[in-house]
Amino acid sequence: MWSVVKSVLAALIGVQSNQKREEDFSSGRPAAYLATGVVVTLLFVLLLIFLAMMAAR
Amino acid sequence: MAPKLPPQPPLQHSSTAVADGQSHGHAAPPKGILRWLLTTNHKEIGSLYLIFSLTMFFIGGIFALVVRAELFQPGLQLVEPEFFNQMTTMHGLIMVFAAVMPAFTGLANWMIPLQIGAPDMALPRLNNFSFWLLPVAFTLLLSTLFMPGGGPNFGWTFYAPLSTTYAPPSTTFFILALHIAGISSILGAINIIATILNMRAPGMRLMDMPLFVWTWLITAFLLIAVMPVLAGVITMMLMDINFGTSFFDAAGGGDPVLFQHLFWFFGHPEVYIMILPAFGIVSAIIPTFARKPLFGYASMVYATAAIALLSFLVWAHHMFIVGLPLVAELFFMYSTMLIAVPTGVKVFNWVTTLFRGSISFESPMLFSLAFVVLFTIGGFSGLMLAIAPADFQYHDTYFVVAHFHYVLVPGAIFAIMAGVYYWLPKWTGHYPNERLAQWHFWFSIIGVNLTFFPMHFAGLAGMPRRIPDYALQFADFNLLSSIGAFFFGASQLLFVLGVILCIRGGKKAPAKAWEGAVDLEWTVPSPAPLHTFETPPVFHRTSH
Amino acid sequence: MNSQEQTQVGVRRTVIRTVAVLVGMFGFAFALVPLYDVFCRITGLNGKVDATAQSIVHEEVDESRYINVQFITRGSPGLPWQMSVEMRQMSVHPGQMAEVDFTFTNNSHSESWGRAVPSVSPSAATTHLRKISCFCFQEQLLKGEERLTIPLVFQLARDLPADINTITLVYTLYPVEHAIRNASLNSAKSDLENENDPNNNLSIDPKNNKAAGEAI
Amino acid sequence: MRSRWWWLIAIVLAASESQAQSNGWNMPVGVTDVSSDIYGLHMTIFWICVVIGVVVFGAMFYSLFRYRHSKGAKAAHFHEHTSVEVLWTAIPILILVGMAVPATATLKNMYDSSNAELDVMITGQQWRWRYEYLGEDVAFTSNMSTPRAQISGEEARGEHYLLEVDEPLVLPINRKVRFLMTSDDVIHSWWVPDLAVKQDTIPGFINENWVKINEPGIYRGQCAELCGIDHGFMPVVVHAVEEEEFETWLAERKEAAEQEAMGVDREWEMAELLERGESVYQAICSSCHQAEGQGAPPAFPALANNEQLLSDVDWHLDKVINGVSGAAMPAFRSTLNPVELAAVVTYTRNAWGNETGDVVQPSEVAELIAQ
Repeated sequence: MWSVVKSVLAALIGVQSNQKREEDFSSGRPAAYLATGVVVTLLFVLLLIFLAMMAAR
Repeated sequence: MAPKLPPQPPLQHSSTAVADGQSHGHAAPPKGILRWLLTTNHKEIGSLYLIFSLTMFFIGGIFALVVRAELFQPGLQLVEPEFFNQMTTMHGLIMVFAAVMPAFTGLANWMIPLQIGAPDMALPRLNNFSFWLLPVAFTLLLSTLFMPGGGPNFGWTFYAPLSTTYAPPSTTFFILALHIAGISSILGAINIIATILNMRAPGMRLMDMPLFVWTWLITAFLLIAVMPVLAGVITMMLMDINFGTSFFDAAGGGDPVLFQHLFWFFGHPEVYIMILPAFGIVSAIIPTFARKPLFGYASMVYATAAIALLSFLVWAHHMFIVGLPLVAELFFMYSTMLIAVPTGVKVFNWVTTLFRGSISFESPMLFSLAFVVLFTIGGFSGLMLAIAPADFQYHDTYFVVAHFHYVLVPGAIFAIMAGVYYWLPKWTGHYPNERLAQWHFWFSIIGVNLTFFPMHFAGLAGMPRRIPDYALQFADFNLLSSIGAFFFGASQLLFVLGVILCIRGGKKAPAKAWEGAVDLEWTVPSPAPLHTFETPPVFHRTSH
Repeated sequence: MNSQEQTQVGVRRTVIRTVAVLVGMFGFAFALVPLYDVFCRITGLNGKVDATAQSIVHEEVDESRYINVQFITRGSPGLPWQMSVEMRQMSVHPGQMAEVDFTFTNNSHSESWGRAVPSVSPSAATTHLRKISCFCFQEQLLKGEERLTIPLVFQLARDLPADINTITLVYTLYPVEHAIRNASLNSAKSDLENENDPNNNLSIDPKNNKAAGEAI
Repeated sequence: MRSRWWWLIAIVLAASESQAQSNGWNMPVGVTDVSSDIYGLHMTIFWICVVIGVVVFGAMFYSLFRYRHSKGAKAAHFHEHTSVEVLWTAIPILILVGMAVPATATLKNMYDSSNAELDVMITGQQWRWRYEYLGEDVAFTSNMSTPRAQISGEEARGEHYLLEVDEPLVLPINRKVRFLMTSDDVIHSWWVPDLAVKQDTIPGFINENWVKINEPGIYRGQCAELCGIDHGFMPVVVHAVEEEEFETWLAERKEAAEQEAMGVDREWEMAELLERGESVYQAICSSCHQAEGQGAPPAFPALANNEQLLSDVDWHLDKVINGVSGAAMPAFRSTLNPVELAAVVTYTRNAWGNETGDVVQPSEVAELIAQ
């Protein structure tokens, strides 16, 4: 699970090693990556909204 | 999917089966014009797209030159403001929807099947249809210029209510034309996705695909996601104009700002639609001429995906001065600034690919290197524009015009030209005349910078965009820009000349036209026969 | 040929999925219109005001704060009406209920439909403004040379952000096109019923309303 | 070759920084605290970009020069290095955070329009600005005053070509002035670079902005949002004066408004009306209906020899006073006063071969408006 999250985070900033990428793409669980990706994106948006609201106070 | 192979570095392919096309019992194609009307061959459709795009590039270019001629000096000399507005609008619409997007679709049609070892696109008849929608759409759009009241005059962003309540009668045809062009893009995108996901050569996994294919796959998803939104917006406009609804009319309880939200929800991903395939092209060319594998292939793919995802979260940075609440301004400022990160990763990767390479400077490489530098300059001004407080000064000035022309002309268009010079040997069997191509490059680079660099200063000094006449202090910048624009426009004739000469003859090119080229397209003969990869090649990932 | 068939199946599946996404996104574009409205109302974005009457909230009047409330009325082309307000500005305490009269005059000889579209600035104040009775909730009919006075009854919530000390309410008069009115049959019907006595429906006695608020 | 562009701007902008006002190359520092904050942000992010540009392009051109194929360079084969990649992701993020902090502070300040001492309502109209000093009974319209002959080149262009108006917005210095902004027709954008105020005016909605000017002077700007034919001819001029001077000016304006209102009651000569009407027509109407009343059909109908117009003076007055809904013709009832309305209608009915001989008196118009 942690490795999935790490990969998705790596994708978010656009840095990934070939070796890790090979592992991901041979894990055979694309759904897990997609779901994590969606969740991380939502969290990311919420984090930004939170930051903006804090800053606006 | 293909069987799993042991993890190995990518990018060394060889192909055992190269079909030699002609002999395989294909019915003789119809002759003459019918052949082109009815063709379902990806290479022919690709050529049609590219020819269409080049034609439209010149038409849109002439509109730009009308604008620049009027702005050559203060005062109204050549055209009336009404016609000036039609020219700026048409220039934008034609360049975005009829020049840049079809050029990329044309390259995709030609190269994606060749790069993934597929015999053709997944849906060849649909492919033909989506191309022929384009001439229909843009003939209709251009014909509005001759209608009573003139053509669209509200800018390519067509903000309501200028484009609804206050629009010329031809606006209904403008909407129709945009609908048709949108359907064409959508069908093209479906076709590309279906091809990439289902027709790769056995053994080629997603992460083995060349970056041009990857960037196009992501672009196609963007198209699928946002073109329907554009269709929705213009449908609402149509209803506001003709059926008395008031989506964007405050008088009936609507909101003009809603138009801008919807438009830019489409518009910002649209901007990336016009640049992601360019990233792909440049990522193919730079390793070829540096004779060294692309640095950070996986990062490139991930960064492209990240940029695509972020493009849905930043639309309101086009609207910093419409009176958004503070929280919204901050949110969109932060998210926009973050786009600089994956974009920066790409630039660093290209530069590191050059580091310790073995670099030669053929014309495709020159255009790609210019792309990296000038696109980055456009990225810098983009970063400046992302700072919301500063945007209150930059917004709707020539600084913005300079910014997006830097990312679109020496960005998207230089990448397209780099791609054309790179793949011409494959298409025609001849190398383009290198001396001519170099002249074209140097003239273009001088023209582009002369045209667009002074615009930064004009904008900072306070010149708003889309004005037909300007105050005297902006005269020098505009003079330079106009000279540059005519110089750039004229030097593009060298490009046409180079392409025509290359089609008619020139130095013969072998299958692998460039020493450092590695992708599958270089395994088929030059020129590529009409039918290739009828038997799928076996894709090998050999180690270095 | 097996692999070719497989490819065909794959292509068909991809096409079906992408078309589904397409249809979804087209629908989403239209769904954004009401969503945007809801979003505006929740956040007060754009100064868009809820177009329905709210009930009064009985809360203690904060006498330590004075909020300056400005009223601005604007006409628009094509509607020969004039709109004026009894006073240009008033000072109220948060929590206090206030009432101000607006007068509509039809300068022409023929009857026409109009509507006053509200906007509030700063937008952060929007969600803290409760309108108990407002002429802006619906379209109005004025006969030729008719004059009509309608009160606006409102209350500022006590939790109005501390940095807001001036609130501007702007009303812009717009003509109501008959084409639109006919399209929305229902609202047209109810308007017609009120035609004879718009006062009856529009100027709710604040006291009654207050009572209703308390009942809730 | 190309990297030298960077040195060029760096030098040019360094030179420009030493001067307080815009020298026509760079963003003006301006005359408000906000404008100089924005200028500071602009220059900071600019220099950050220059430094990044020098590093990145420096590395790039070094590689291009050092590893030339023609000089026999042999290509290495490395193609990834995770820690380097993480580093060049982390550093930009830190720089961005560093930029976001001051930008956020400035933005918050710009959004705080509370405690204003004067409220001015700015209304965009195709193609002029209307200013109302709220609560002061002073309101006027500000039109571009550059003659059309200068635009067409028949006359020499003046110093403030296209950036001059008949009635500038007069504001006091050292006082916080709140702007309420809206529009009567399409979206406009009110912009004065020296004040760092740019805000869209949106029909049916109200926007806010504010300014506190530090130095007296004349500050010029333009409409920044495409708003139709004369978008380029919609300048903004702000005349910032000392506070006492402002009070005097305001009192004079109030008096003048009363004077003008009195002019409504007297009987006007036709020649007087024609003269006044011509100037109103050229300032307000000619951009659409053209200088000779020939119009630009179908959007802008001709007024010369327009039968409907000439046969029905009431219809004519109604269109000018109340506008045409859903068309470009605005209602001039509040933009022009009764004298101007009567004059322009009289002029239109007696110019360019229109020879009705009709004279419309300001008092009649005033009655129509008031009724």
